[in-house]
Amino acid sequence: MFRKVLIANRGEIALRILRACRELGIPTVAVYSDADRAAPHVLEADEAYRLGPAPAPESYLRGDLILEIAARVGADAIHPGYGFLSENADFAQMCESSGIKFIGPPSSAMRILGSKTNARQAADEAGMPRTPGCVHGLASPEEAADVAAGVGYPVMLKAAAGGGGKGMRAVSRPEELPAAFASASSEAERAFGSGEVYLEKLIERPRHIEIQLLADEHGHCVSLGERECSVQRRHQKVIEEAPSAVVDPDLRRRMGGAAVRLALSAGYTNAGTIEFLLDDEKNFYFLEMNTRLQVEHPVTELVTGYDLVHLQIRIAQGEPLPFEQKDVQLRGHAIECRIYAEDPANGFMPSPGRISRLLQPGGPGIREDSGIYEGWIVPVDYDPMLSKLIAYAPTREIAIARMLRALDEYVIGGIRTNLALFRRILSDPGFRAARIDTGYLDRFLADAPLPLADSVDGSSAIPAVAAAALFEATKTIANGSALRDGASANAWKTVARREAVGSID
Amino acid sequence: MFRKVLIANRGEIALRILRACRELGIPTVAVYSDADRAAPHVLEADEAYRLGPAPAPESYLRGDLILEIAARVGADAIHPGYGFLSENADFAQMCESSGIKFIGPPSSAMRILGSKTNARQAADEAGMPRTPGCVHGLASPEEAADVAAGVGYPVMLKAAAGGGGKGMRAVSRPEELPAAFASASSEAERAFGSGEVYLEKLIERPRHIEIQLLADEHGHCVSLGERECSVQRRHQKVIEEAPSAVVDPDLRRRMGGAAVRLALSAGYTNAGTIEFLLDDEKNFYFLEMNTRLQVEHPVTELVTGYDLVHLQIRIAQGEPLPFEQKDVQLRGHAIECRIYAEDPANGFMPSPGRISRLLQPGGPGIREDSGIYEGWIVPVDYDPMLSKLIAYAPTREIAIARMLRALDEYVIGGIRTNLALFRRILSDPGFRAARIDTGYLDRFLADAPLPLADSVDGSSAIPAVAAAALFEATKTIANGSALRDGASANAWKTVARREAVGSID
Amino acid sequence: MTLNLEIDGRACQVEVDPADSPGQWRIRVDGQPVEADAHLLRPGVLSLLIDGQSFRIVLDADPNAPALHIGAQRIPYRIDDPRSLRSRRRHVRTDGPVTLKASMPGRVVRLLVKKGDVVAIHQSVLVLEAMKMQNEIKSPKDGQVRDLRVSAGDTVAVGDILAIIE
Amino acid sequence: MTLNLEIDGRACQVEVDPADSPGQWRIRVDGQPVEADAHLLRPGVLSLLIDGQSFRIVLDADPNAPALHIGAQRIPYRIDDPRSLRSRRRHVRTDGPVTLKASMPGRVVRLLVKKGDVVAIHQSVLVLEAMKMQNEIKSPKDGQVRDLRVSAGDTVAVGDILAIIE
Repeated sequence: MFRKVLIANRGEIALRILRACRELGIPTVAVYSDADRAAPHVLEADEAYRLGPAPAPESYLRGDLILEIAARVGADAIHPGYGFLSENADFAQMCESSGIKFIGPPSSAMRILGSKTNARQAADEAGMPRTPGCVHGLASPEEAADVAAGVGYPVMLKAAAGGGGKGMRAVSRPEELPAAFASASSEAERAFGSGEVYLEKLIERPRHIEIQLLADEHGHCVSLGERECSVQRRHQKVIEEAPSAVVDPDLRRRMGGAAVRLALSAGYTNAGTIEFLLDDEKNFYFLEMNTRLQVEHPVTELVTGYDLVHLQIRIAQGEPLPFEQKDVQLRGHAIECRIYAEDPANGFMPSPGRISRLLQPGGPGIREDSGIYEGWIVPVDYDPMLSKLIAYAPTREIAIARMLRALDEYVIGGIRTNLALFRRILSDPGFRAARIDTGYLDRFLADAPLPLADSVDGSSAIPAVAAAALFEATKTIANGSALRDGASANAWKTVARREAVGSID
Repeated sequence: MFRKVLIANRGEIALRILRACRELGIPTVAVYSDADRAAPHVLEADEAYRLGPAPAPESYLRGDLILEIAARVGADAIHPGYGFLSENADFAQMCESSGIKFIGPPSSAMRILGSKTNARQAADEAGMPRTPGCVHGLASPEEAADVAAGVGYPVMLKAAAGGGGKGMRAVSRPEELPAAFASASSEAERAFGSGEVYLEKLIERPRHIEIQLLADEHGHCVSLGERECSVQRRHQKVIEEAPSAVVDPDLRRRMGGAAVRLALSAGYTNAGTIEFLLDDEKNFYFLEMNTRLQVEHPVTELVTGYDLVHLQIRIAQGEPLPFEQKDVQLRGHAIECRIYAEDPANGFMPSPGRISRLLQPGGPGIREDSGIYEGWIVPVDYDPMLSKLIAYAPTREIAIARMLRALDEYVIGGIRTNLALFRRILSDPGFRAARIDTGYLDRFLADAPLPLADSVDGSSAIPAVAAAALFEATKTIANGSALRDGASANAWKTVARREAVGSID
Repeated sequence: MTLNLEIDGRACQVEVDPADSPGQWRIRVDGQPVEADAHLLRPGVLSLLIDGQSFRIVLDADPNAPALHIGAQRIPYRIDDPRSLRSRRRHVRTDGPVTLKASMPGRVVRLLVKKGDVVAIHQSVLVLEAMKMQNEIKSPKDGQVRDLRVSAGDTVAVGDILAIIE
Repeated sequence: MTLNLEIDGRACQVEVDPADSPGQWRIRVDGQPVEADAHLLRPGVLSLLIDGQSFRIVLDADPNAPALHIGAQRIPYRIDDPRSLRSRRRHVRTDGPVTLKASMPGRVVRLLVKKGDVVAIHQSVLVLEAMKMQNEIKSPKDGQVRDLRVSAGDTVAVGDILAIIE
């Protein structure tokens, strides 16, 4: 068993990994930037050490510092979480050469499958269907134009080192290509330190279906079924669910089998996800592989009953998978909402700041993987995801109803969030009928743009007015102005006395 | 579907039922006593109406008032939860005769199975093994002595209308019987309004194993497997789990089958639980039936994947069970801890009062059914249960580790709780090896009485001292005394300024 | 006391006075009486019972833009209490020139309009990268770009003026 | 500033002074230096880093008996700051006569001792029914029952004297 695990990440995923280590009896080491001294992962870890200033390149991307700390404090393994260094093959190799276990695949497999272009070559070798387009980085807008002409418009430009929709541009006409190429490349350069982009044919209205894999270091690889992540805004996943409403056992078996073959062909180990596009004839096309734990892994955990982070750690310790493909059974339905600090009513502008009030949902079938607490100041320096709210129920219909129930209980004060957006999506007949594809949400928002503020529905107009007045009234008791109102002065004095004990009744 | 459901209960179970109704799209009505105006179930309900003063006989036991409210507000169903009116056949009958659906069994079945003595007669007729003893209430201490002599000491006196260990006395010698009879009878009278007690042979070191049943109104009844509730203090369940570590599929099938036969013989419908004692040769003896939802139902929900309250409501609406016995599969292991407002270090004295600070656990595999919030004042008038913390994991070992992890995250300030007790039990080799019986906890507490306060373990001595000093120091900044310290006055002034913005760094 | 309230765009006058029994309030909204049973759970968290209807209402206390959370709704409001300082602060005016300011630190990725352009309400004016996201800053009104104070690549701090629309 | 602290039965002297950089404190416990990086998350919730060890410590602010929550532990402490009022309040004395008071409202079910009886520490003196539970009230010390102020059936309020043990 590992002596001590260093978690090279922050936010909800650092906390989630900490909890897994604690459950396995492994001491934990957190690292933090100056923006995160008071972050939840620092509070919950056994040890915590400063990395550097807030910007990621000076802190969470400083692999050298992280390895130095690991060596100094006697950590014999590093869990990278997702984002930051998690898909950085060079960092994985640095870990290997310094004898610290990188909880993830070997750097060799990351180099093959982590780069989108290399992965497309591997897919061809493994005989896996993929989208038409190039399997190498594009040297110039001109080369891009040639490939595009070959496969036919519309096409999609993507960063070879990419992920999370960064460095990605859809192009519907040749004349748009040069500008799109430039901006995709520069965004990729900024986000991943590599401007390499490639091009593929754009599948019309595809669903995003991905297969979760687990591979041990003894040649066993199993598929844990699929997740559907078609609800995206500008290529960013917003809602994920398992299983997909349109994947039947046969399709699940075929996609899972193809995914396992590709992983084994590259000597892949630990947890990984292979992303596919599914067209309306249910043909699937290899999209890319994420050589790490995914944000949305909890929905798979809920329907399979397995703990993916526990298994990541046990696999990294050299243990064989404790089950086989035939043991994997899906039960019930799980849905995840990514709660962001952003203002949907104002162009989804990020909304950092102090969380002045936090009322969290609970009860049956609700799991929250959260990275916040009341009083926490959401920093401007990182991804604005606050929390993952996950609902599990026997059926998709009840899972949706349960999520709506939890959203009603959830209050985040002081900053703006996308909580209200989920309420709208989960109430949309299209979503409820699972008529979704990767363009669904952008169309939904275009058809019904969010109001700048929720409009008061009839039933809550009077209570809202009354509450506002009461908050104001009881507040003004403090400066006593209300007590000069003459007429009701005595009644107010009574209230003032009650106020002193912190209640207005 | 029901137009509107009135929940005739309070605390966590009222909230849990409210959530189920909301998930099924049914409007809810809460009722409350003067002690509960600000209780969570009042806040979360669609409507809420006052019953009366704090004492239960003047509020939550006022079936007449509750029916009056239901009729007035147009509720066509009442969910009684557990405790209070839930096992009151007269109330169930009042509901039936006033055309309001009682979400539970018919009053006729309650009369047969709700009374412990009648149930023992029914068990005999259904050919179910039970503990030796009488099947009728005892008229006098003398009659008790005769029956005890017949079955042989030690014996157990029990309230016919009882539950939750009230009106229950173990008697090991004849001379103790009269006093025990008197106190059991008087306690039963106070608790249930009936002093009727009966007597049965005391099984040595039995395990408490209970079978969860669901029966629809079309003659179908299924067993959802067992729960083990052997960890009890003075006959009060403290920790429950599913499945039991000692019940194998064959025993599960035999106990389940016997339970189903008894329920069907009495025309039972809706959710119910049949409690058994299991001796060390794995013989099981019928103990009693709880004709209602149990406190510990969540552990069954987690291992079966079904939502018992949803199913209670659907059954009460006349729907057939949506699955059959063969569909019931157990997966993983679930453990529940009952968090009480009591002080284990001080004779488990109840500890009502204001919850000044509440930090709740979360993350993978943790469910909390809670009836509290930060600022809530726990009233003295009712059962001191605050919350149910439930851990679910693939194995019992990981479920225990997960529960310990969650307990570390859990802080309840302002009142005393039994949180620390669970940490001790879950760390006990005896419990971890599932070497438990209904006497386990009382022996455990006798062998290792809890210290009046947690003693500081080495690693946290210095932090504790430093923290106490810092809390004190930063507090005294307010009255400025620290600023007169001369030497470090400037540094303190800086701190004071930082304090103004609510942080000491 | 009497308060002038602007909520969800609608203005109304509210008289609020404590009744005799604890937690009971006599409230008149535009003259219409409302019997409210109010209980403050924690500062800023209120339980309201009105004719048996139950509401848990949470105050989102931003002095410039206070709002209420009711269920899943977030409802901004404005108080025009003659005694309250707040009322002196003006609402965001959309007549006349409007100054577009950076609501967060970030980097200007590119400009989508140039000085003198005519812009429609909610039309994107420029792209600001912050928190790893590219965010389009939109015009709050129909009008003309009178001034652009930033160019692509600039780093801006909270409150920096980006553009002026008239 | 210097504080005299009694924690978990042990008394110690603590010097605590802010260091120059934010959140850094110079602390000496019985003369031994401790470098602590402290951050207050909310009032009463403190994050402490000492030599890289991380502790989340929550203050249970009861003026009579303050305590700290560290992990699953609850640790009472007492401050003897000459400037602090609290130090004037005396600790519960176990020498001499001790008054047994009702810590909650309830009903006396039965008495387990009578006046004059000799009782051992933690021996049950009477049974009080409260919150639907029968609770045994125990003697805080070895001694003799000098007085019993209640009898079976009595209803008692918080603070009512139940018995005096000497």
